[in-house]
Amino acid sequence: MLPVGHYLFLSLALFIIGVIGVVTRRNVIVVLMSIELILNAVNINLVAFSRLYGDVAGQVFALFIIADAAAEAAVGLGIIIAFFRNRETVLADEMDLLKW
Amino acid sequence: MMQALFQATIEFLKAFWAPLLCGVAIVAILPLIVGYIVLVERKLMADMQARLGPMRVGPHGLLQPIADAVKLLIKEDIIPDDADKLVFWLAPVLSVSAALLALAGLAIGPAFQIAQDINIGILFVVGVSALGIFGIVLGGWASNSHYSLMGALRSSAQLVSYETAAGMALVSALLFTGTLNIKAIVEAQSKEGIWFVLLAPVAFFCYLVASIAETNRAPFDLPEAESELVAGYMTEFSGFRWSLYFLAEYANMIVVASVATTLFLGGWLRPFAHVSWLNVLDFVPTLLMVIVAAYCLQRTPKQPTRVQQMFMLAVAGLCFVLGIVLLAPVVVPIAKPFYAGIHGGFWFIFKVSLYIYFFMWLRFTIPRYRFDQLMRLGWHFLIPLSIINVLLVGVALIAGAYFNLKGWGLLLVTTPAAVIALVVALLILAAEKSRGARPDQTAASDFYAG
Amino acid sequence: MLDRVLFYFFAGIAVASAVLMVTRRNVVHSAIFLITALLATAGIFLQLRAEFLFIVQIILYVGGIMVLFVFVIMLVNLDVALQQIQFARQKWVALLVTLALAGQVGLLFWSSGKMPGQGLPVLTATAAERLPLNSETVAHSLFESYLLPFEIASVLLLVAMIGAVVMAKKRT
Amino acid sequence: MLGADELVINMGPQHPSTHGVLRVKLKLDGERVIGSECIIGYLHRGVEKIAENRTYQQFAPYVDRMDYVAAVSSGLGYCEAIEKLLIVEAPPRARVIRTILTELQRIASHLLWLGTHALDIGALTPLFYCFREREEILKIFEKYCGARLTTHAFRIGGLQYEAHDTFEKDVERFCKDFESRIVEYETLLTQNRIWIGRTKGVGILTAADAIAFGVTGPVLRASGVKWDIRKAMPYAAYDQYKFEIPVGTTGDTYDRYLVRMEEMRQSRLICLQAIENIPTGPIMAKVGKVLKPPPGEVYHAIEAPKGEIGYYVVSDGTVMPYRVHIRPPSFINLQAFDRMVRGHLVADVVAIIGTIDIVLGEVDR
Repeated sequence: MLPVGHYLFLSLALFIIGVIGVVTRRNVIVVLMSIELILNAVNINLVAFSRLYGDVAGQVFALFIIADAAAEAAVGLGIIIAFFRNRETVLADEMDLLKW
Repeated sequence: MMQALFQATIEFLKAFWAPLLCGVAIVAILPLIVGYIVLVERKLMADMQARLGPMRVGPHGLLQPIADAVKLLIKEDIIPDDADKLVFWLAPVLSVSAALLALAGLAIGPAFQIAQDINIGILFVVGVSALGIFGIVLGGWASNSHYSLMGALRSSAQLVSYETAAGMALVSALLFTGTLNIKAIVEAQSKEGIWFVLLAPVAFFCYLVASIAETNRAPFDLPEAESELVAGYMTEFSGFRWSLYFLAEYANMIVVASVATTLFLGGWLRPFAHVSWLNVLDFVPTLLMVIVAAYCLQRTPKQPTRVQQMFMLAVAGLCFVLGIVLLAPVVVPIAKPFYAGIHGGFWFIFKVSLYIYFFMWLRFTIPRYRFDQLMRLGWHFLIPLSIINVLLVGVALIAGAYFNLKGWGLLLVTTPAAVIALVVALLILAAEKSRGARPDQTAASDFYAG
Repeated sequence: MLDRVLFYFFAGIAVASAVLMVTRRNVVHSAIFLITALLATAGIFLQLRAEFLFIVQIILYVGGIMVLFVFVIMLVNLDVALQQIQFARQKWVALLVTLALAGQVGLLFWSSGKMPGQGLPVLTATAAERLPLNSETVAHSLFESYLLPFEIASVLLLVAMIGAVVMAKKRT
Repeated sequence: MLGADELVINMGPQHPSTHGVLRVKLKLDGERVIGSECIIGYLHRGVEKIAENRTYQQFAPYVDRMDYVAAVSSGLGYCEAIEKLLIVEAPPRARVIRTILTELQRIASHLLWLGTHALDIGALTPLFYCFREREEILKIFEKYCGARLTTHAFRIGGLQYEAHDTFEKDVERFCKDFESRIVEYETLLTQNRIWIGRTKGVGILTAADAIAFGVTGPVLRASGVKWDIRKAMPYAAYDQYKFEIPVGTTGDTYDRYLVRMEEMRQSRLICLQAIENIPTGPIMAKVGKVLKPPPGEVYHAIEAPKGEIGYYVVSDGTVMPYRVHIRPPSFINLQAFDRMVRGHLVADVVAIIGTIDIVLGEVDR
C-alpha cells in the first residue's frame, strides 16, 4: 500500500471537484451527480484508513455510504421527475417557487 | 522514471503472463465461437421451421459465420448526422467489453480460469456483465431516434427489474456454499455429491427466466423487438458497430449460461461424479465426438464439390482427434493427471451448450411478451417468488443443520421448501389472473419509473 | 511498484473524468464521465485490497445508481436544455469554497509536517503487508458489530424507495 | 420523453410490421397510444382511372394487382360484376371451379395473414409452416393457369382454361393434409399463454362500431355480426354447399384470430364438397370477342378473404367502362384502426395492424 497521504490527496481532489460542480452547475441532475462524486471521495478516505489500520469497519461504513447514496439518488431523481412534469425544466435557478 | 515504469511492466508481465495470454486468446476466439453459435441457432431454427437454413457457404453452411463476419466488417460504417459521435462510438465498445470482462471470472473446468480464485468470484461475473446495460442505453440515446431511445429505455427498465430476481436466485444457491469463489462453489457441489439445481429448483427456475430477460432473448426480446421498434437500440447501428452489439449479446448468453452451470448444474462435474459404477459415463464425450465424426464421414461423398468434401473430412478428423483426446485420460495411465482439466472442460461446455440450446428453443416456439406484461411478470411474480424462495431455502438449511443432513439427505428439507415455493407461485399467478380482469390503466411511463 | 502504477493510473482517470464531468455541457456526457470516475474509484478500492467494496461499487453505484441517473436524463428530454447556459454565475463562490477547503487541508498538512504529534501524523504511514481483507470479514463485521446500523440502513432504503415512487408517480 | 406534450412517432412507411407502405402517425404518452392517423397513398396507382381507358377484358388483370395476396377473389368479383352488366351467366362448371379456386385463395390469404400476424407478435415459426401450406395452394394455381400470385384466373363469362387433369386430386390431397396442419398452428398459438395475453382484449371493436365503420369480413364477424355475402347474397356456386359462418363475441384480436382459423376450416370443407361433384359441360358462356354492355350501372360484391370487395361499374354502351369504382375491404376496415388502437401500447399497434389484415395495394389502389 502507498502512504495514506496519496489517497487523501486523491479524495480531496475529487471532493473539491464535486463541490465546484454543486456550486456552479445549473442543471439539478449534474448537481446530484456531483454530490455522488463527493460521497465517493469520502469512501476513498474510509477505505484507505480501513486498510491502514487493518480494521474492516471502514469498509462497512463505506457500504453504508453507498446505501445512503442510493437512497439519495432515488429520492432526488424522483423529485426531479415530479418537478419536470410540472415545470418542464431541470435548472436549479428556475426552481424559484415553493408551490405551483 | 522510465526505468521504473519499465520495471513495473516487466514485473506485471512476469506475474500475469498466463491470464494475459488467455485474455488475448478469448478476445481472438470468442467472435468465432459466437459466429458458430449463431450458425447453430440458424440451423436449429431452420430445422424446427421445416427448411434448411444456410447451405451455400461451405458444406452445410459451415463457413457461413466467416462469410457473415467478412460482410459485416467491410460494410459501410454509417453514423447518423445528428448522433452524438462520441457516445455513438463508445456504446458498442462498452457493451462488448463488459461481456468479455465477465468471461474472465468464469472457470471452464478446474484448470481454466483467467482471474484465478478471486474472492468475490460470482459477484464479479454478475456485476461486470451488468455494466453492459450502459452500452445499450447510451447507444439508444446517441442514435437520436425515437425507436432507439424507446428500445434503450425498455431495455434498461427490463434489466434493472430482472437483475433483482436473478440476484435473489443466486443468493438461494449461494446459501448452500457460503462462499462466492467460483471454484469453491463447484467443489461444494462435488462434496455434497448433489447439484444445487435439485436442492433449489425454484431458484434455478427464477434464474432461468431472469437470465433470458437479462440477455434480451425471446420471449423477452422487447428492446430489439423487430416488429415494433424495428431493431430497438440497434436500429441506427450498422456494420462493425452492429456486430459488436451482436457479439456482446451472445457473449452475455455464454456468461449467464456459465453462471447457471456453475451454481446450479455442477460446473465442470460429470453427472454423478462420485458414483463409481457410473464411471462408464466417462466414455460419453468420446462417443459423442465419434458419432459426429461418423456422421460427417457419411455425408462427405454427398458434397457437391471437392473443396467441400475436403472440408467435411477435415471436420470429421477434428472431431475424431477430439474424441481421442477425451478418451486418453480415461484409458492411458500417463494422461491421468489431465483428466480433470479435459473432461471438466468438456462437461462445462456441454452444459453451457444445453442451456443455450434451451434459449434458442424458446425463441422459436413462443411469441413475445408485451412490455407491461413483462414488467408485471418481473415485479409481481418473479421477484416475490425469488425472495420467498430465499427465505424458504434458508429455513430448510437451518433445519438441515439441525437434523445434520448432508448431500442427498438435504433433499428431505429442501423439497418441502421448493413445494411451498411452488404453491406460493401458483397463488401469485391466481391472484394475478383475478386482478388481470380489470383493465390496467396506469400510464406507460409509470412502469419505467418502477 | 505495480501498486504505485496502478494507483496513479486509476487516480489520474478518476480526477480527469471528475473534472470533465463537471465541465461538460451535455448531461449524458457528464454521466458517462461520472461512471468512469466511479469505475476508477472501484479500481482504487481493488488496489487497496477491498475486493468486496470494489464489486459493490460496480454493482450498486455504477450498475444501479448510475443507471437510474442515465434513465432519468433520458426521460427528461434535454434537447432544449443544451442551448441554455449550463453554469450558474457562481464562479466566485466556487473559487471561495475551493480556496477555503484547500486552505484548511493545506494547514493540516503543513501542521502535520511541522509539528510532530499534531495534525495528521498518518500522512506517510503505510500498512503492513497482511492478509487481504475479504468478503467474509466484511460480512462478519456487517452482521455482527454493525447489525443495528445495517437494519437502519435497510429501513432508510425502504423509505427512500417509497418516497421515490410517490414522487415519480403521475398525479392523475 | 416525459414532457407534457405527447411524443409523435412515425411508424412506417418503412417499417417491418406495417405490412407494406402504410404510415401511421402515432401520438404517444409514454408507450400508450392516445391518437393515431393512417397516412396512405404511397402505393396509389390510379386503378379506377386506368379502368376508364381500357376495354372490359383489358382491365381484368389490373384488379389482380390490388389485393395481390388474394388475386383470385378480386378477379372473381370483377368478372361477375361485368357478367351482371352483360346479363350473362357463367356455366355451372365454371362456377364450381371458380368457387374452389376462390376458397383456396381464401385459405392462402388467411395463411399469409396468420404467418405475418404471428411474426408481428413475435412467434417466428408459424410463418414458415403457413408458407409451406400456402406454397401448395400456389402450386395448384400455377398448374391451373400458369401464374402463382397475380393469376388472372377467370375471364368474363367463365374460364379460359379447362381444369388440368390432376386438379381434383391436387385439391383433395391439399385438403386432406391441411386438416392436420391447421391443428399444428393451433397447438402453437391457440392455448399459448403469451399469445392469449397479447391478443385477448386488444383492439376491441364492438358490433355497433363495426357496422358504423362499414367494416366487413372476418373483422366484422369477430365482433359478433353474422354477415357473410356468401350466405346473404350467394354468388358463384356457394348456394350449393353447406358451411358455417364463424362469429366471435367480443371483437378483440383473439376473436379475429379464432374466426379466421375457423374460416380456413370451413373453406377446406367447401373445397371438399365442391370437388366431389364438378359438373361437366362448357366453361365459357357465349360472350362476344368485343364486349359492349348495354348502358347502365351495376354493383356487385363478393366475400373476399378480407371482407366485401365490391365493384360499381357504369357503362355507356362503348367498349370501355364509363366509370369503375371499387370498394376495397382493406381500405374500409382500416378506418376502424384508430378506434381499435386508442389506449393501447405500441406493441399492440403492431398486433392490431396485423389483425385487420390489410394489403396496401388494395388500400391505395
